[in-house]
Amino acid sequence: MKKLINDIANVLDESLDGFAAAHADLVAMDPGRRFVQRRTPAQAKVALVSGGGSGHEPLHAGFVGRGMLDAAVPGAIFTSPTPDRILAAIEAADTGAGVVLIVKNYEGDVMNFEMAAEMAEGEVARVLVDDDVAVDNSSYTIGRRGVAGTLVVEKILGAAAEKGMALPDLVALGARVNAATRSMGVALSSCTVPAAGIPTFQLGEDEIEVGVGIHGEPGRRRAPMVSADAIVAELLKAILDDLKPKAGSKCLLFVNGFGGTPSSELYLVFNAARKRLEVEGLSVARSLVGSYVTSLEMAGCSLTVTVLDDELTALWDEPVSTPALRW
Amino acid sequence: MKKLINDIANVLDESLDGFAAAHADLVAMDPGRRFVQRRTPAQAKVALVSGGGSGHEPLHAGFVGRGMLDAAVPGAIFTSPTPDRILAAIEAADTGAGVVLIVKNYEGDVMNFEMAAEMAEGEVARVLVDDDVAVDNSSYTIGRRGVAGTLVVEKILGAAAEKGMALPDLVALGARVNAATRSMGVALSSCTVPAAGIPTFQLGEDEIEVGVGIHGEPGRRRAPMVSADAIVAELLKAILDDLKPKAGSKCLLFVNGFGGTPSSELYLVFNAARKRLEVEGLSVARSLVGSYVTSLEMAGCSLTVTVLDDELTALWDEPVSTPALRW
Amino acid sequence: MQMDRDLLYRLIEAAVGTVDSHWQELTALDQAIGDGDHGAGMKRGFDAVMADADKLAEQPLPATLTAIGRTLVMSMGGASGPLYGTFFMELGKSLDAAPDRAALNAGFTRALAAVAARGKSEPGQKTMLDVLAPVSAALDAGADAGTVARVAHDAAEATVPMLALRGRAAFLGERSVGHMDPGARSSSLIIGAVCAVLEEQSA
Amino acid sequence: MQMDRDLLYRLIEAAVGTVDSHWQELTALDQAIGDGDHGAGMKRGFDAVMADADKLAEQPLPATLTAIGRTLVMSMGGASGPLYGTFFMELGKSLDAAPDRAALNAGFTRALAAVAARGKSEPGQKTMLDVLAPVSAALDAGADAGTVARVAHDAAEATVPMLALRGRAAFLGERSVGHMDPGARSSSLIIGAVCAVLEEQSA
Ligand SMILES: Nc1ncnc2c1ncn2[C@@H]1O[C@H](COP(=O)(O)OP(=O)(O)O)[C@@H](O)[C@H]1O
Ligand SMILES: Nc1ncnc2c1ncn2[C@@H]1O[C@H](COP(=O)(O)OP(=O)(O)O)[C@@H](O)[C@H]1O
Ligand SMILES: [Mg+2]
Ligand SMILES: [Mg+2]
Ligand SMILES: [Mg+2]
Ligand SMILES: [Mg+2]
Repeated sequence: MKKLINDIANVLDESLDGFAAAHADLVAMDPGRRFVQRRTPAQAKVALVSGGGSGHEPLHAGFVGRGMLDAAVPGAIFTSPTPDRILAAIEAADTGAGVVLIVKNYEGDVMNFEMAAEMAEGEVARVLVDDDVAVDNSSYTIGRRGVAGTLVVEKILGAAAEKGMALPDLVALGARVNAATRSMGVALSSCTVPAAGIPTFQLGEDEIEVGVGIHGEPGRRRAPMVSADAIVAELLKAILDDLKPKAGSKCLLFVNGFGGTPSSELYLVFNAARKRLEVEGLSVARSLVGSYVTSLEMAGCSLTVTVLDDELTALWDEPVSTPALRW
Repeated sequence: MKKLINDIANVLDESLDGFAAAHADLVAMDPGRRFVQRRTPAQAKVALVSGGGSGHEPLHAGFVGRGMLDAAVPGAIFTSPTPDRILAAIEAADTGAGVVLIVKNYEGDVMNFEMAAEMAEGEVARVLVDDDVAVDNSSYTIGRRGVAGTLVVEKILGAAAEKGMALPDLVALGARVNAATRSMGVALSSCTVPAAGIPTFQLGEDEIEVGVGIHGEPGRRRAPMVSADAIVAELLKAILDDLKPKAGSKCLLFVNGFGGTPSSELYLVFNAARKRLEVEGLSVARSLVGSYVTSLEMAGCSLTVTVLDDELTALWDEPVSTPALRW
Repeated sequence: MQMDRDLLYRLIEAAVGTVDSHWQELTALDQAIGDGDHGAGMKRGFDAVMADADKLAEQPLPATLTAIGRTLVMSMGGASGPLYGTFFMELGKSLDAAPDRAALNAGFTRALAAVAARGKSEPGQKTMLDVLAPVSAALDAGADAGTVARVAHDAAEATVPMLALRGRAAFLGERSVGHMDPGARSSSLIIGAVCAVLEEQSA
Repeated sequence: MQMDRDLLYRLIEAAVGTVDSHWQELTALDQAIGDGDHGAGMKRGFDAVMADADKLAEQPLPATLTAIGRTLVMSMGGASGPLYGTFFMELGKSLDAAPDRAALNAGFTRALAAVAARGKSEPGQKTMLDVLAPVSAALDAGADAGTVARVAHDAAEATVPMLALRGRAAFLGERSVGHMDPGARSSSLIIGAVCAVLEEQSA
C-alpha cells in the first residue's frame, strides 16, 4: 500500500483537518470533529444534513455551503457515522424549520441516521438515495445502493431549501429527484482501505469490474477490458433500461471519477456518453464531469443520468458555493 | 495499459470534444480544434493565451474564462503545440490591446510560442514560468521546468488583465509572481503515454520519485516510500531553501495532485504542509488543494508556495469563472 | 440470578476479550462478503465498553446493559453498531436488577425482536439474527449455559450455506453463499464467552 | 547542381522513408533521456511533407525547401519541430534554384546558424547540432556524399558519452550520459538518406 499518509490510525482526522483548514472561508469543523458545517450557518430555512462512511471525498463535506448542505457527518472509512455525531450535526444545523437527512441506501447509514432522528427534538425527515442500477432491486432484498446520484439530490434539494421550500415539499422533491436518477460504475483498479492494507479486490491487467460499488463492492460481472465506447454502451443500457426516459427528454449527464482516473479520461467518457444518449433520443441539457463521489484511489468512473424538467433544471442552475461545487 | 479510451490516435480529440461539450456555457472550441477560447470573448483588455503539451488537464484549457485565460492551445500529449495553432489563438484572442503568452519553460514550448509571436501582427509579449526547484538552475543549462506554479501565474495575471492592467505591467507582474513561486513534486506511480503504451518509468512497490516532473521526468532521486510528513518536509525544504521567504511572510499553499491521487490524500498532505510552514514562520493566507496540473494518471502530488503581498492576495481573490477554477 | 459487581465485571471482560482476540477473523469474514470493517468496528465498540468497565460493573444490571448498548451505538457505526446497541439497550429496558431465568428468557426474546425491528429483518436472511434466534429458542427450552454456547456456535456455522438477504452481503446475491456471516460469528463469540463465565460461576 | 523535379521527389521520398522506418528507434532513444515523442513527432512531420510531395517537387528548390520547413513547423510541435522547420526554411531562403557546391555549403552553414539561434544552443551540448556542425564542416572541406553520410553517422554516435546541456535531456544532468541524442540520430538518418540519393545520382 503506497499512500500519502502518516499513521493509519489518523488518516481520517488529518485529512479532515486539512480539508477544514483549506476551506476555512466556507466551512467550519465541529471541535470534536463530529461534523462539518457552514462557516456562516443559514438562518430560517430547512436544514439539509448528510453523511456516511468516509473515503468518498469530496462527498459529503465538500458539498457543505450555500445552496447545498448545511452539515455533513463523516464516519470512519467506509463505515457509517454513529448517531451521536449525526445528532450533533442535526442540532447544530436546525434553525427551527426542521432538518432533512439525505441518506444513501446502506443499512448501516439507514439505521444510524434513523437512531439519530429518533433522538432529535425538532422535526426530522429523511430522503433516501438508491440510484445504482448495478444491483438487483427486487422487493425481498435491501434494494439498490446509493452512489453518485447522491450529489444530484444534494444539489437540487440544497437549492430548493435555500429558496425557502418547506420540509414536506423537500422530502417529496428528494424522492422525485431520486426516482429520476440512475447510475452505474466500472472499476479499472481496486481501492485499498488504509486499515486493511491490501486491495479490496484483485483485477487482472486486462480486467474490469462492471457495476462496481463505491466501496469496491463487486458489481454485475468481471469482464475483459474493452473500449470506452463499449463500457459506456453497457453502463447506459443498464441505466436507460431501468430509467425508461420518455423519448426527447432532457437530462443531466454526470460522469464521476472514482479517485484514480484523470479528468482527461473522464471527459473522453463524457464525450462517448453524450453521443450515445443523443442516439438514444435524449438531449444532454446539463453536464458535470469530475471526481466527486470517489472510492479512495480506485480507478474507473460511473455514469449518472437524471431526467430533468424545468423545475429541476432551474434548481440545478441555482448558485452553489461549496468547497467542491461552485457556480 | 488500462485506460478509458477508444482509438489511441483519437484520445486527445475525443477528450477535448468532451471537455468543450461539458463546458459549453463557459468555453468554445475552435472548429479546427486548434485552441479553446472563452464562450464570450472579452472586450478591450490585454488577452492572455497559454498552452502546451496535453496530459496536464485541466491545465490549460480548464482555466479559460472570465478572470483567467482568454485562450489555450493544447498540443499532442506531452508535446508543445505548433506555432500555427498558437498564432490562431493569438489572433482570435487579441482585441487590439495586445496579447501576453504564458509559457512553461520547456524548449519546445519556448520555441513554438516564440515562432508564433514572430508571425503575429499585433503586440505580443511573453511571461515564462519556471517554478520547479527539483531541477538545477545553473546558468549554463536551460534552467528550471515550469510546473504547477503556472496556475498561480495564470490566475493572478488573469485577474489583473480583467481589471485593465496594461501589457508591460502584466509582463512585469507575471515575472514577479513567477519569482515569488516555487514548486516541487513527488511521484508514487508512473504515467503511461497512450501512444507509448507502457509506463514512462518503473517504481518499486515501496519506491517514490522525489522531484518528478509533470511529464514523468526523473527528479532529484529515487527514494524509499516514507510518511506524508517526511515527504512534505523534503519538498518544503527544497522550496524554502530556494525561495528564502522573509520570516512572517504570508503565502499561498497549493497542493496539486498528479491525476491518480484522491483528494483525501491531498488534504492530508495539505495539513502536513501548512503545519510545517507555520513551524517555519510562514503564515498560510490562501490555499488551493486539487488535481489541477496533472501528469495523466500519475499518482503523487506537488507542493507550490507563493509569497503573497497585498496586491497578489487581492488579485488571487478576484472572481474567476472557468471550467476548473471558480469563485 | 444474583448479579454482583464481580460477576458483571467478569462477563464484560469475557465479552471484550473474545472480540479482541477474534477481531481479525471478523475482518476477514467481512472482507469476503462485506466491506471488511466488522472486526475494527467490534473492537472499537468493545474496547470503549472496557474503558468504562469498572464504572459499569458498579451499577444495577439494567443500567449496566443500557450503558453498554449506548456505548456500542456511539462508538461502532456501520450496521452492527445500531444492532448490537439496540440489543443491549432493549435488554437493559426489559430486565430488572436480579432477573430469574424466566425473566432472562423473556428479556432475550424482546431484545431479539428489537434487533429485528431495527434491522427490518428476520431469521433466515444470513445475519446475526440467525444466531440470536436459535439461542433465544434454546433459552426458552431451558438449555444450560454450555448447551446455549454450542447452539450459538453451530448456528453461526449454519449461516455458511445461506443466501444473504439483509446486510451488505445481500448486494452479492448468489456470491454470498459459502461464507460465514460476520455478524453471526461475532454474536456466537460473545454468547460463547458469556456462557463460559456463567458455567464456571454455577460450577 | 541541377535540381530537376525527379531528383527533388526522390530526395523527399528518401528523407521521409528513413524517418518512417526508424521512428520507433527514435521513440526509444527519446524515452531513455527525453519524453518519448521524438519518433511520433518526426513521423507526423515527414508524413505531412510526403502528402504534399508531388506538389513540392514541382516548385523551384528554394520554394520547396521553405514549404518543407513550414510543413514541419506546423505539424511536428515539440522542440524538434521549430528546429527542423527553421533549418529547411533558412536553407530555402539561402539557396537559389540551382545552387553550386559553394552556395550549398554556405546555405548549410546559414541554416545551421539559424537552428543554433532558434535553440539558443551550440555544438557540444548533445543535440542535433552535434551532427549538423560536423556535416557543415565536412561540406566546407569538400567531402563527397558518401563521406558526409559517414560523418553524420559517426557524429550521432559521438553524442552517446556527452552530457546534455540543451533539450529535455539536460534536466537529467549526469544521467543523460551514455545515451545517443534522439535529434542527433534523426539528423544523421535524414542526411544519410539524402546523401545516398545524391551519390546514386552522381554515379
Ligand atoms: N438488517 C440487518 N439485520 C440484522 N443484522 C444485520 C443487518 N444488516 C447487517 N447485519 C449484521 O451486521 C453485520 C455486518 O456488520 P458491519 O460490518 O458493521 O456492517 P456494514 O455492512 O455497515 O459494514 C452482518 O454480518 C450482519 O450479521
Ligand atoms: N535548444 C536546442 N538546440 C538544438 N537542438 C535541440 C534543442 N532542444 C532540443 N533539441 C533537439 O531536439 C531533440 C528532441 O526533440 P523532441 O523530442 O521533439 O523535443 P521535446 O523535448 O520537446 O519532446 C533533442 O534530442 C535535441 O537533439
Ligand atoms: Mg461498513
Ligand atoms: Mg515532447
Ligand atoms: Mg462491514
Ligand atoms: Mg521529446
